[in-house]
Amino acid sequence: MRPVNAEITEIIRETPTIITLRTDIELDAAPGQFVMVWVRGLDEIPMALSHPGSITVQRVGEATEALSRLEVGDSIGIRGPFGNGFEVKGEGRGDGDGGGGGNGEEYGDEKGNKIMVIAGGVGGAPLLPLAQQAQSLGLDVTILIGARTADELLFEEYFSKCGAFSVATDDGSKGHHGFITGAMDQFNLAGFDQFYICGPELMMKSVLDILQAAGLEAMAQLSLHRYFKCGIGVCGACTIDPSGLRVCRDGPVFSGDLLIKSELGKYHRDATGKKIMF
Amino acid sequence: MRPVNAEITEIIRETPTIITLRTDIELDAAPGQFVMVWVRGLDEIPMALSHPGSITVQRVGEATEALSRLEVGDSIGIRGPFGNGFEVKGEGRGDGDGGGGGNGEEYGDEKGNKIMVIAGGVGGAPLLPLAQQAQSLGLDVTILIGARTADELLFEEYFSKCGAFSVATDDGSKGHHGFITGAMDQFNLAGFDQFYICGPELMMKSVLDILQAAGLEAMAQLSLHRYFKCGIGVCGACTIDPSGLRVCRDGPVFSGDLLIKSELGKYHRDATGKKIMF
Amino acid sequence: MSSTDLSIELTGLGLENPIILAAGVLGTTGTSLKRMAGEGAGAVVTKSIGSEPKEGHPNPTMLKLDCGFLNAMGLPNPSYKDFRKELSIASEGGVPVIASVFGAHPDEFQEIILGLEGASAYELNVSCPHASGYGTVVGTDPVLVEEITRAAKRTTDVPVWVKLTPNVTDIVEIGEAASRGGADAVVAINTVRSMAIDIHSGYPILGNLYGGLSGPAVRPVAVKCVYDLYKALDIPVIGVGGIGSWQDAVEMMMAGASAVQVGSAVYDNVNIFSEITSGLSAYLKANDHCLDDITGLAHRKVEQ
Amino acid sequence: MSSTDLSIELTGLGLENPIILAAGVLGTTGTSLKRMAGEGAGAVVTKSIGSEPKEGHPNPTMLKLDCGFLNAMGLPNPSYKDFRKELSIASEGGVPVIASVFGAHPDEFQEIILGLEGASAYELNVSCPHASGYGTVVGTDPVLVEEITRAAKRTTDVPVWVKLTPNVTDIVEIGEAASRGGADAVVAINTVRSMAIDIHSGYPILGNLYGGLSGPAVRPVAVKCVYDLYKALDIPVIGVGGIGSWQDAVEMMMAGASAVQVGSAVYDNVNIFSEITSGLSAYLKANDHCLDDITGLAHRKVEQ
Ligand SMILES: Cc1cc2nc3c(=O)[nH]c(=O)nc-3n(C[C@H](O)[C@H](O)[C@H](O)COP(=O)(O)OP(=O)(O)OC[C@H]3O[C@@H](n4cnc5c(N)ncnc54)[C@H](O)[C@@H]3O)c2cc1C
Ligand SMILES: Cc1cc2nc3c(=O)[nH]c(=O)nc-3n(C[C@H](O)[C@H](O)[C@H](O)COP(=O)(O)OP(=O)(O)OC[C@H]3O[C@@H](n4cnc5c(N)ncnc54)[C@H](O)[C@@H]3O)c2cc1C
Ligand SMILES: Cc1cc2nc3c(=O)[nH]c(=O)nc-3n(C[C@H](O)[C@H](O)[C@H](O)COP(=O)(O)O)c2cc1C
Ligand SMILES: Cc1cc2nc3c(=O)[nH]c(=O)nc-3n(C[C@H](O)[C@H](O)[C@H](O)COP(=O)(O)O)c2cc1C
Ligand code: FES
Ligand code: FES
Repeated sequence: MRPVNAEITEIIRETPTIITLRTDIELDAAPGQFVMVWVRGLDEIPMALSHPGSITVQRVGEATEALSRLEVGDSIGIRGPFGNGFEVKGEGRGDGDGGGGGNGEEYGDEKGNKIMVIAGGVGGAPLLPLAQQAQSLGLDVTILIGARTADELLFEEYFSKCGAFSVATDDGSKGHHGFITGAMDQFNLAGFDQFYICGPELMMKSVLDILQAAGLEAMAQLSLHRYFKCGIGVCGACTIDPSGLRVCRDGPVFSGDLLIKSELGKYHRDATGKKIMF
Repeated sequence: MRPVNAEITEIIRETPTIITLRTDIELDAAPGQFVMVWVRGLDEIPMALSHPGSITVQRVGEATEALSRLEVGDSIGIRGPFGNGFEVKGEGRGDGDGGGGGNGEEYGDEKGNKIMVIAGGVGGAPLLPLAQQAQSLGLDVTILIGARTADELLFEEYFSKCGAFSVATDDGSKGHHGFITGAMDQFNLAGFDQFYICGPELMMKSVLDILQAAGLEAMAQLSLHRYFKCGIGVCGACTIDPSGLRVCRDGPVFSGDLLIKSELGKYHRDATGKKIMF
Repeated sequence: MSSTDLSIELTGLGLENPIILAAGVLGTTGTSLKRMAGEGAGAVVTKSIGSEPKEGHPNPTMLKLDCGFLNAMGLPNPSYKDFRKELSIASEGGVPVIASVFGAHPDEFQEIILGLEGASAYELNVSCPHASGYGTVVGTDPVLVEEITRAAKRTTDVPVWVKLTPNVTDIVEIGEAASRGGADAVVAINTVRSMAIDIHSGYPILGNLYGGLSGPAVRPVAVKCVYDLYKALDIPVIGVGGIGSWQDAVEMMMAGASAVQVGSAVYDNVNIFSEITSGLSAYLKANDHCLDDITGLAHRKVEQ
Repeated sequence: MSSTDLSIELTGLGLENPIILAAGVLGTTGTSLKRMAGEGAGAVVTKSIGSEPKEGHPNPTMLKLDCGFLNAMGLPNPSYKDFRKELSIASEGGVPVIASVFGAHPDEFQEIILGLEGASAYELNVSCPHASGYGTVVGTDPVLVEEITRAAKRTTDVPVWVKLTPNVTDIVEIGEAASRGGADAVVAINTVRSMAIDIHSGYPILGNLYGGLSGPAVRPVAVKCVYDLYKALDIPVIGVGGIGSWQDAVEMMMAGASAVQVGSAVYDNVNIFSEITSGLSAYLKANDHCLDDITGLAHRKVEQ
């Protein structure tokens, strides 16, 4: 598909470094699926959909900087939605729709009702629609969001309406003082049926280590970030070791038991394909 | 579409110059639609379907000669069905399906029930399935077939089962002695609701002239023969004057009132596009 | 100029709209060309006409593939002597009639142009096999293209367009040759060298064994050629290849086309001309653009 | 040879089947190549590797069009120094691993081949911009292609394949140059020069402005190139371009391909290799053919 033209209809300043761009298009996407956002004449980068017509962008470099400078009425090109998205499992839905990186196990009435959503920084972007969907399906949702500092907590207000809600900040300016992993201590992890995680890779690795220690890695779904070129599963830029799976197509959401045996937290690759150690 | 492979399953010797090739394919075609028959390595020529899986071929030149030499188990390539086909109008069917070169007038219960089928030589090929369909729809079918001589009468047996049936031969060896137009005299043409005609062009022209004299040209559907190249309405080899309509796509079946004002019976064009007078 | 006005001046010809019937498609007879004018074409190009009658290649001559069409008609035509009458009938359509002519050398082009007087313009189809060259066509040789163009220009006062083949290492080199020869416009592209084989028998399907690809499959190829030609030349570029919708026409114009030609898409619908012009007109109106705004726009965006 | 046996000997390499992963597609890492071997590829070709790390062109680098794919990756690669490890991981896949290498001159090819020791064969991607030529690529110059091939052959004892671009006036001329240089096989075709423009903004979509067309749209082009190369050359031709089904593979083989490569079709299904091999195997069995019967069959039919 060629990029669809999306006109910016509203710009929401979420944190000092993060904005949400609302557009005039609506995509039928599962939470966790992404789009390729074309800043014309500059670059095209992957972005989760934080809402059927919105992306939530953290300023980190040239393209995100350019996105942050857009005004209402400007437009961008959008290809997608792509990738698999999170699989939401709960009594409310037995249809398995929404793809999913997890295994295909059936969840009975007793299981799948209690989920934990763990979002670090802009990782909240794909997790907000997930949390909202889970809540509307009647699941028991617990949310942990973390950031460097209180100002940078993303979607605090929205998330807090989706279920039990805790925050962690590195500098202690709000909630748990320290990494989000510390905030997990207060919960009986074994009481949860599924964990949904997105954030900086080392944070995801720490969270997954904790879950593995509790034997729960297979119940985790994590949205991975790798350098995307084609975004449609052909070029191979985004494959991960040792499975050779494509983050853009077989992912970006993978189950924890797959990732625990992967390059996660060890290295990723740059645009040349060279390994960059974390 | 690429040619479909059709294997000859049966060869029926219809007349000294005409054979029917039955094949292992079945096409969902309206009576009067045609296929492009590919004699591999030689030529591809248009042929009506005399049955969903059969063509009926008169030996007139290289390609038809080659077709006549085929044996059971040999195969040909078939593209199609193409063209519009005859429109069968009768009380049994109000759906208008089957395309049709005629006008779109509605026929009431009283009208459209009495049809005349006029076949000259191998022109019987597209008209047999038409007569059979008309009969099965409960129409009152009258059939006139003509040929040079009795041996060359095509589908005599099949046609005779479809309704009232007369023959004409140029040499008088059977039926009316003389052209088929002579055999039309015995009928009250005004009592018919539709005329279906296929045969040599000058015969079709004579028939149409008679119908025009009776003011019935708009009730005639004639299947025209022109030199086809592409067969799919793009190249323009088969267009007729003055309408510019394509015989392969807008036809091969046209209504008599369109053809009476056309090049019919005056000229056709050869493979170069040059006019050849009749 | 109101934004829904699609009329253009192209190499001195006035066209009511920039959507032109391409050569070799429904252009065998005068009445067929007239019919296409009636379907809304802004101008029509005839079948390519030569100096002697030609039957063309044996059938199959054309095939619909998944993504386009493959054809090897073999330039069938009754020669200019017999086509003259068709040309004057075509003119009754009320739109410019461009005579497509082909030959193997400059003299032959001149002979045909003289024999086909009365055309609004001539389109030189340089896709004829090179008389001296083995297996190549005239249009791959810049020297010959320049000579042929110059000869044509000397022969007639009406505009001369040169239709380019994409089957060359560098289409710009050929376009520049045409331009040096005095061409009023270049037309790009002719079909892309291709082949299809019947897997049931192993036979190449076309009577000529191979042929040229047209339709949607070649549009991205044509867009690139038009883009490069627009960049290099000072004369108008007429875009052709796979156009079947107003969006396709807009893309080709943004690449640099002053007008476009439509060939294979008549397969879907002979009314394609009106369909494209009304879509184009609505697009221009909605965006408050005129045609000049979009022709070559991609170049202006890139330079920004 | 039983009719369902798909194993072939190709330039001295034993392949369990003739369906090969094409260069630049899911070939960036050793494990990705291993995965494709596991999906049934008879051999795998790596991403093209150069002498220095290259990020490639800015995004968008690839686009799905109606009839194919447009890409301009810009040969991103970590250089042979970093790719060596990937190559040895790829070898664990149990099928031949062909290293695709690119450079601007013979020395560069030699350096990379030496640096990537251990490949089962080398595929020379001569699509790199010509160092001295302006705007052209190495693969359009027969002299340079011959030199590069000869240099590569001098450097290694394993087979050398030369991958050809279709963006030339005469691909056979380039194929002959490769053959003279000692190539063990030619691979045809690389992508077809193309472009797409965003009609909403006028911007060319690809970061590199233009790129190469692959997928179904180019299959008829590839079939013609393979047909011509098979006719002219004595070395095997490996067919690539738009193959996405066993029927497509059969057509390409009938044109003259001893083996085929599959690139873009992994988009639909990474299991495409097993899918094609099982279809091919069933076809051969049903027709009581072996692979040799169909390779080049179109030529034998035409000569009849
Ligand atoms: C599936 C997925 C979903 C994402 N969702 C979001 C989101 O919702 N919100 C958000 O702010 N960010 C998201 N990102 C990250 C976002 O794509 C990068 O922050 C962005 O590409 C940075 O581009 P830049 O030009 O501003 O930075 P640069 O200066 O170019 O690069 C900074 C870093 O961003 C990453 N990056 C750059 N280009 C790409 C690329 N083409 N593909 C992947 N990573 C790249 C690299 O790690 C690089 O080191 C997502 C990434 C992926 C893979
Ligand atoms: C719509 C249509 C349906 C037809 N149905 C039948 C049928 O059911 N049975 C049948 O026997 N014949 C049918 N014909 C006629 C048949 O196509 C010709 O008899 C056949 O093409 C002759 O080919 P040849 O090589 O044997 O003869 P040639 O020696 O090549 O030519 C003899 C004459 O056949 C005609 N012809 C040749 N090639 C073509 C062509 N490509 N397209 C059209 N006409 C051609 C020309 O008038 C030519 O003068 C039909 C024709 C058309 C247009
Ligand atoms: C059946 C057919 C016949 C053609 N004949 C000619 C011709 O005689 N002269 C010519 O210059 N181009 C000829 N062409 C090429 C078209 O004019 C056009 O350049 C090409 O088909 C690409 O445009 P399209 O994709 O819109 O068809 C022919 C194309 C087709 C499909
Ligand atoms: C995303 C992508 C990247 C490619 N990269 C390379 C490359 O690095 N080297 C090369 O020789 N060919 C490369 N190609 C060309 C393919 O190997 C192949 O020749 C072409 O795509 C036609 O085959 P297909 O239609 O099966 O894709 C690439 C193609 C694609 C689609
Ligand atoms: S980015 Fe190309 S395969 Fe994932
Ligand atoms: S035969 Fe080509 S248009 Fe009818």
